[in-house]
Amino acid sequence: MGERLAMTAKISLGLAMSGIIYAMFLVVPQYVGLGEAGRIIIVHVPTAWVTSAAFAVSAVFSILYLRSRSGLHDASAVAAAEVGTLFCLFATVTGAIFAQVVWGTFWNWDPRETSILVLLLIYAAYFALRSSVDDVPRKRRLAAVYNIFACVTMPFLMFVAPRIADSTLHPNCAFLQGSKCEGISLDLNGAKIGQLGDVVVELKAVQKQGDMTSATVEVRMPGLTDTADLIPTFDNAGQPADRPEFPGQSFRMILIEADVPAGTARVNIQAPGTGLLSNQRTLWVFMASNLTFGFLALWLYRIRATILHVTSLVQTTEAL
Amino acid sequence: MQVVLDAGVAIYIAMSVALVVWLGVFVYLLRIDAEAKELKRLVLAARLQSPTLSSEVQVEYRTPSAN
Amino acid sequence: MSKSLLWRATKAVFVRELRSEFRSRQALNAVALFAVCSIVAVSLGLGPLNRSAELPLVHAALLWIVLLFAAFTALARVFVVEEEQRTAAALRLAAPPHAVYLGKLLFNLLLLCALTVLVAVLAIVLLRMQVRSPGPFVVLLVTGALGLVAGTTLIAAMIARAASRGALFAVLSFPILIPMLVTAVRGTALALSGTGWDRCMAPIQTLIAYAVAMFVTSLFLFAYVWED
Amino acid sequence: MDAIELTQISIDYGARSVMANLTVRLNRGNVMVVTGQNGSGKSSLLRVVCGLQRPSAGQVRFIAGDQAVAPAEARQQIGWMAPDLMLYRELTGLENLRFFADVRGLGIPDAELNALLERVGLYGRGADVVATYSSGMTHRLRYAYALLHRPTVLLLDEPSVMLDQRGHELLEAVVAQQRMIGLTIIATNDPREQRFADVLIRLEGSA
Repeated sequence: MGERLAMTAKISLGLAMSGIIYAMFLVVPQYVGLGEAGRIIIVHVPTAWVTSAAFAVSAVFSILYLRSRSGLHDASAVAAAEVGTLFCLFATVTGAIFAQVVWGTFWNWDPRETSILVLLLIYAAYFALRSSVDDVPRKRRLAAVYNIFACVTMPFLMFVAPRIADSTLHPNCAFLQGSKCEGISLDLNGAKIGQLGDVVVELKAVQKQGDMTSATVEVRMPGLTDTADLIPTFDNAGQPADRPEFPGQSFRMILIEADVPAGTARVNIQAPGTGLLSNQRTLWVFMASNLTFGFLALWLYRIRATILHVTSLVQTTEAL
Repeated sequence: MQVVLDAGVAIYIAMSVALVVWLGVFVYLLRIDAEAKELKRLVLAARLQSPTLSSEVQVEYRTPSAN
Repeated sequence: MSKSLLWRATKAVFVRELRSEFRSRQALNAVALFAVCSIVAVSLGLGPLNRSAELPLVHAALLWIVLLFAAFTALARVFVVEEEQRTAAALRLAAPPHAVYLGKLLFNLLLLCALTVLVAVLAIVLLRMQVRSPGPFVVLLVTGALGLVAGTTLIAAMIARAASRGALFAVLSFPILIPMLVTAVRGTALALSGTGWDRCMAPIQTLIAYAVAMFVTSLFLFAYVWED
Repeated sequence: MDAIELTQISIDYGARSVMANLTVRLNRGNVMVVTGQNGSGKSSLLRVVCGLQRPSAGQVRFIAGDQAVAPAEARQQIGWMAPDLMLYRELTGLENLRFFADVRGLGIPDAELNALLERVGLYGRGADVVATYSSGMTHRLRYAYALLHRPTVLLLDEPSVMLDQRGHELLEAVVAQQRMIGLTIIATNDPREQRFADVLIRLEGSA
């Protein structure tokens, strides 16, 4: 009975994923400004979610291991970390492709890009640690300790990363803890220089032209490949008007606030892709995709944990 | 070649490629899953068959007070 | 274990490290040479830098990179030597684990502070680094050193019995230190460019919070690392 | 400490089992001798008893009166020495003893430490750094390390392996005194030392 149920679940998963792939290409409508590349979010975002969940599960099993010293808990922690790393790589690659096509850059040191890179480094270190300790109980113990220790630094990353960049190209800022995403304030009489993503911006002037307010901002692209003066404006109603494009990129600068007498201006990045999920069809496919990728990760994790546990049983005389 | 790169056709081709890749991965996973189950069954059976090691330790109490 | 006993044992571990270091001077010599070499290499390689708005950031990044790699060479020693000279078992049996951790943490902190002073002075002299807000600069260096030591001492204990320790120490420490490093570099750049206390407080607070979090977590986890 | 109970102790290294299901009890005043060829797990057993190694299965219980003693507390009652126990080479013998007394939270006056050095046969050498000691002297210093805190549980691994005839007399004196204050476990293959045994354990060592 259980066997048959498990088989049915697996077949359903196979069909569901095929459905997601079909829907991703042929059901989800094109989003204006993103082209066909916008479809990638149907796999990109769910894999990123699964990554975070897998790492949380791995840390929990590491704590359990330190309490129980059971090989099963260790195998589960490793399996979860491996599945997490696999999905993390997938999310990074799909994200970088999307960013190149839509934003004009593979890598932007966007807060989420930074944190996922650190996550990859942490788990690379986790596996390096495991391979350089021979004694099995010690290997398991040290790996569990490192997993927990690394987990404690994650909140700091979330806290620090938005300060690395005061803005993000990713939509849905609210999911990013501690992030303001309100752009960066520049002051002619104080901090003139700031950073949006990895672009250095320097405020040159703030001026009133008729019923528009404009700011002159010099932008220096990473590696000083390009520098340019951008002049975003906003109108009397307080809405951004002219949105000049960054040199060589496909995202734009907007002016959110400006105070001519004080000499201050607040500017931000605006990237295409915001508001993608407001389409009903896209939203439903996206939800189904989250669910399907979640179950796929669960299945992978179960297989891997079983194999790891059985292998460790052969290598040690540990009790069942 | 022109037909393949045509916008209307390309998306069907991309979808087919993705589907084929997924089906390949899926079949592979099904096989690995079955093999892992079988492996686990074999290992557990082997463990149950081989009795736990008999103690090869001899303990000798020499003075009465020691026991 | 009462508090005074723990403190006494901690002090004993710390003083023992100091005494051994004074007799051999292995750590100090190696680290001081490392710091001098890297600062000289950087100064010669870069030549005179143009004065620009980004100069403080360049200086701050160089300063912390030198400190980071010097720390990688120096801070694992406290545990590696115990394993190499096989004194760890004697210590494990006699000393409470927390005292071992605290004593070695204090020693590492002292070593890193000495190193920081050396690197900062060399950078000022050889790199012509200008410190426009000395107060925040010193506090940022101290809190940064605290974070660096709190984040690496547990890892030093972990790698002491692993293969290829030196490389592993850097590989394991780096991801843990990223939040702290980024904050320290940005904060130090602010202090170098003459920003006052008010805007330097945010990075200082972040560094202190980081150091405290790493310290408390290490205290909880150290017994698991040290147990055999 | 009135007794030690080992229950169902097993020690494995990977898939290799060195010891399976050892159950034994040792009472105050008695000496247990563990013998067996190299690799049979003598040293491992002693390390398990003093808590330097986790057994793969089973447990070690320390009993005072009829109460079990917590492992952390028991650790303060254990003295252990082994040929692979090393003390700090760059410190003097006396500094080593003072350090280990301090980390145990004991305030032992210098006169007492010197008396201990004299007892183990290192009289007058306390001010020399350990790096200058011969292997026999280093071994004598290990006795001092193990006896420093007057342990009620004394674990001696190969106690006379590097010592001369006078070293054997030292061992006899130490064991005789330990019978009065607690219990002793010796791991050795020396027939002279097997005579101390109230309980003798022979480890065959499995392939």
